[in-house]
Amino acid sequence: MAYSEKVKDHYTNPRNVGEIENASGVGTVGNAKCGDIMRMYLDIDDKTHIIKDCKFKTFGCGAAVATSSMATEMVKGKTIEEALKVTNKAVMEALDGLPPIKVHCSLLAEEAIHAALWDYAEKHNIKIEGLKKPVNDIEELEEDEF
Amino acid sequence: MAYSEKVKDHYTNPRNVGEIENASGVGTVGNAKCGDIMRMYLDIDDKTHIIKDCKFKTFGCGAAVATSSMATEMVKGKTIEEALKVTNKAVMEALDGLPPIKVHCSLLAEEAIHAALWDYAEKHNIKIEGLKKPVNDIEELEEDEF
Amino acid sequence: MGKLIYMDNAATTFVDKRVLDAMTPYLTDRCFNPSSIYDGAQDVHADLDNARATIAKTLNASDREIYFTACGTESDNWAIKGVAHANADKGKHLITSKIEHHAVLHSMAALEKEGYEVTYLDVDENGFVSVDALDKAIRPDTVLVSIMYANNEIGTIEPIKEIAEVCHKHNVYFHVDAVQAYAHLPIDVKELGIDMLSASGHKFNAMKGTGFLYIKKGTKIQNFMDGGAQEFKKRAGTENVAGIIGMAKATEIAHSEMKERMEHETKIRDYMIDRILKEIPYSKLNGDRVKRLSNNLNIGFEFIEGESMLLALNDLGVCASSGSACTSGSLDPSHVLLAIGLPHEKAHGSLRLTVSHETTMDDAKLVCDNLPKIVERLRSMSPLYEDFVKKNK
Amino acid sequence: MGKLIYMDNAATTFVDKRVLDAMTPYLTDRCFNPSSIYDGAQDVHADLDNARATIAKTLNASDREIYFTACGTESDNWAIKGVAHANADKGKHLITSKIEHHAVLHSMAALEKEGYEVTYLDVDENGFVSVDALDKAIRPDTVLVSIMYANNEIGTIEPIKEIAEVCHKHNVYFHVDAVQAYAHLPIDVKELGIDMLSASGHKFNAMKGTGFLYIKKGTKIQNFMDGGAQEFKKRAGTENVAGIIGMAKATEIAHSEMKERMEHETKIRDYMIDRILKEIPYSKLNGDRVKRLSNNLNIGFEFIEGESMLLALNDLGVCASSGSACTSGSLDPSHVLLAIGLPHEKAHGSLRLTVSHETTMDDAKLVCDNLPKIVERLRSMSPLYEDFVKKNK
Ligand SMILES: Cc1ncc(COP(=O)(O)O)c(C=O)c1O
Ligand SMILES: Cc1ncc(COP(=O)(O)O)c(C=O)c1O
Repeated sequence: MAYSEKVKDHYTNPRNVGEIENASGVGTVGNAKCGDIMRMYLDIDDKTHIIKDCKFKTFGCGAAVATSSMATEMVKGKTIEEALKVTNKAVMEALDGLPPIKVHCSLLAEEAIHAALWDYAEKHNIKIEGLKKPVNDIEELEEDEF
Repeated sequence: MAYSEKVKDHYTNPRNVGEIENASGVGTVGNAKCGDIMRMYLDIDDKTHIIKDCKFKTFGCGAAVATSSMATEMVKGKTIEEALKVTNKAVMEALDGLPPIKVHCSLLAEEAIHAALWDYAEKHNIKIEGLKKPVNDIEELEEDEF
Repeated sequence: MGKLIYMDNAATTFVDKRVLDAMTPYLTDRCFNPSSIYDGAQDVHADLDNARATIAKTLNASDREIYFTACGTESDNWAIKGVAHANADKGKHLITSKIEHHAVLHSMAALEKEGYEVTYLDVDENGFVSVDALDKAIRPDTVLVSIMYANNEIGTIEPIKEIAEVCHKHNVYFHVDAVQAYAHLPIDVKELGIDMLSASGHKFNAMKGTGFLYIKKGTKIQNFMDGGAQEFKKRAGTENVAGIIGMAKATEIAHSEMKERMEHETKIRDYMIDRILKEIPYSKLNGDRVKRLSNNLNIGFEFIEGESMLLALNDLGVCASSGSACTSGSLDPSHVLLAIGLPHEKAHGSLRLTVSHETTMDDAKLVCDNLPKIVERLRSMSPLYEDFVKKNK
Repeated sequence: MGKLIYMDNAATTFVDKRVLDAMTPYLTDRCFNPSSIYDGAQDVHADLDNARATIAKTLNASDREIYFTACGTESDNWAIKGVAHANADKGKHLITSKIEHHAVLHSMAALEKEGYEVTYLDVDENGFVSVDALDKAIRPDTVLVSIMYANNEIGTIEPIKEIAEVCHKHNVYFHVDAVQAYAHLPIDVKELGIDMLSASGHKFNAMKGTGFLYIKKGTKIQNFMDGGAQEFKKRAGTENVAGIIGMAKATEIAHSEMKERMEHETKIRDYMIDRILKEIPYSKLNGDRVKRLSNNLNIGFEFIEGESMLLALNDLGVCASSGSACTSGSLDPSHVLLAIGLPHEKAHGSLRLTVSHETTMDDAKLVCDNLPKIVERLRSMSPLYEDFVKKNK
């Protein structure tokens, strides 16, 4: 893979790996078939809606790890509204780009954040403006036809 | 071409090149289409039927020149009957072999001797035992269909 | 970074110094076209013939049965498409296995588009083709069976002789993709009953861009590359002379050192398999434990993904692969690992280490010493492992 | 034997020292498979991309339009069969000329066996294809026209731009076999309107076993070699990395020195043509005097046969050819010389000398000094000359 130095840095030394106990929101996206599964944990201040902490676990390639890592960095300290603006494009740019076949990893990172926010919203019975129900949750692990 | 040293020697220094004025028999075989034309001149003692001299002219590849040269060497000094036994195989063996696609040159050399002998027989109105009318005379120079 | 530890010899091998030395004259003052007529060119032509004879001898074939190609892929394409096209009057059915290299599978797929039918045989959990299943799959209109000698991912060695017997019983041509096996283990095409065999130079320390196809005399096969009169008018194109000379040298060396190489590789392979399976939980060997290439280890580590392992190994200077090198550029998990029954997440989590006669025990130790840490770190990052641990608490 | 005088550069060229130097790392410590993932392999992958870009630039093409192959023959086979197969729904008629290389002619013949129809255009006495005749030959079911840039035997340069215009007027693909022209004269595929272009590395001082096919974006073409994901999934097989890097270096050098090379070769060529035609009676230049490759002389000598000339030149250390090197192994006279209207005996009596930027004026002089004696000696042995002299007495 022709990974940028930033990507290499992030998969070699990923930031914010781990779990958050009693997280405000947790989201898991991706599936084993395409080879990438991401889980995001958010610790959100219920009053200010500021994301105080963000951690992740990822099963996947270098790009999956790096985009997870970068995405957590980018949403940490932001409000929910601001975090929604952390698009896959923004993550990719922050990583100095991704190889074409790895672009989907950045989409997954965006989805994972959204899934965690959706979980938060559901738990707190609130509606987050502009957030759609995440579709990309873990699919059944089933085998392909050859 | 993977020519033997003997072949190389004979095309580099061909023996018996030339014409015989008022030859006892002359034979020309081959055609320009396949790229080889051989002409043999024989000087035959009418009484003993010994081939006193033999010369050739050849338009053709290295193998054509070498087989002509070798064939003249081999029939010189022989009687007609003995000369008829100088087959293409004998010529090839004397040259330590020929590449497969050049075997036809040795056939041509045999044919050329036969054609010259036929010419001699016709001129003298005699029949040479075992000699058939040569068929391989110069064909019309005509172009192939592409 | 320290020393490079190259454990990706199934992807490609390094050119042997002696091979490069053998090639060099043909890249400097012997750059003649072997079809030309002057002395230098004729000498090169003779050298090519000798190279052909050297290769023929390693297989117990005759010289005229060896045709130089540009790579294993070309050999596979030629054998499969060439026989299918030349024998279409006899039938349009072909048989192969689900674990063949893409050079075979995609050639078959191309024929399917032309109206041919292809049966893809299942393999068992170790990657073996069933000789019985093959026997049953052969139909009156079957013209070709193509089964690999040894698998490039999991190293499993197929029962070639038994397969050949079944093919010949039914009077069907048998092609063997021996790209991973040739020059790594002894092969006698006569004894085994092989009609066609593909090999690739860069898998046995010759340069990339060289290969050959053995075609048994009498085999009805169409030309694949039409043009000049090279290769007995069966494969046109100016010969890669330097590459071919090098390939002959490489196979000569490989065959003369074969026994020692196999012993050495087997020792290293077994040491690594034993240590890894013992020291890393939830790991499993893919492919057969015994009937496998002496240089191949393929191990599945649950809960983690292959590429991230490779990147971690890369940081240690270790060159490895997570599947077939040729399929990188694809996000799908290896078709071979799926065919032996692994679910997707396990197929994604496998590591292929292919050693060579040059791999040292120190190299093997370094990898074995570091792998547990790498796997542990990646598992600590894995949501699948998290789920597993929670479920088993 | 003294110094070798190599005048067979149309058959193959010598590898440039700088090319070999560029290749060497990829035959020693950079023998990685560019599809692998670790740093060394990725670096090699990037080097391949750069090589592709270098080549694309020389043609004014874009990188994704250059596909590496094993030789000119493969490029020709791929272009012709690939387009014919991919566009069979549109039509099954192809057009080429009678003077193409066998790589083109035999690919066409293979398609004829499959049921395609091929029109073989005549050429005039200098070897030119008639643009008008082409215009008339194109039918509604014509899918491809394949005309060479410059002929390998007689050096004639075809009116490529005019041919391209006719093809595009009729919406037919245009393939150009530029094996003899590429890197010897400037080619701009956009300006000329070329859809596909074949080239072969060993014709411009790279190694044998390398080539490429330019395929204009949007061209409907089938894969020729199926397998791995190399070459944007259009041409499978592990890349001949060293060869490709060398080919890029070779074309870079050739293009940077092109003007001087062409001038130098033209000077030598013209000197030789002038002297030979003046000093040897019954000799005639084959091919056009002006629109010809700067390195090509092809001269017919009446009454004598080509091979015997070559053998005599060989004794002087001069490497030459009497037709297409690739057709040696055949006894038929050159189809090119027959197509320009020579009768068989004259077609057999032609000599091709192809010089290079490394040919010196001294080399040229030596050949010109010796050729009259050789021709005279062979004529003195020729029954055709004897007949001619007697007839004219
Ligand atoms: C015009 C032309 N086309 C195609 C080829 C075939 O090239 P290669 O021998 O590299 O396959 C040649 C070379 O002989 C040629 O001169
Ligand atoms: C089993 C097998 N077949 C075919 C090939 C294709 O060989 P090449 O890359 O030389 O075309 C390979 C190599 O990747 C292989 O491992």
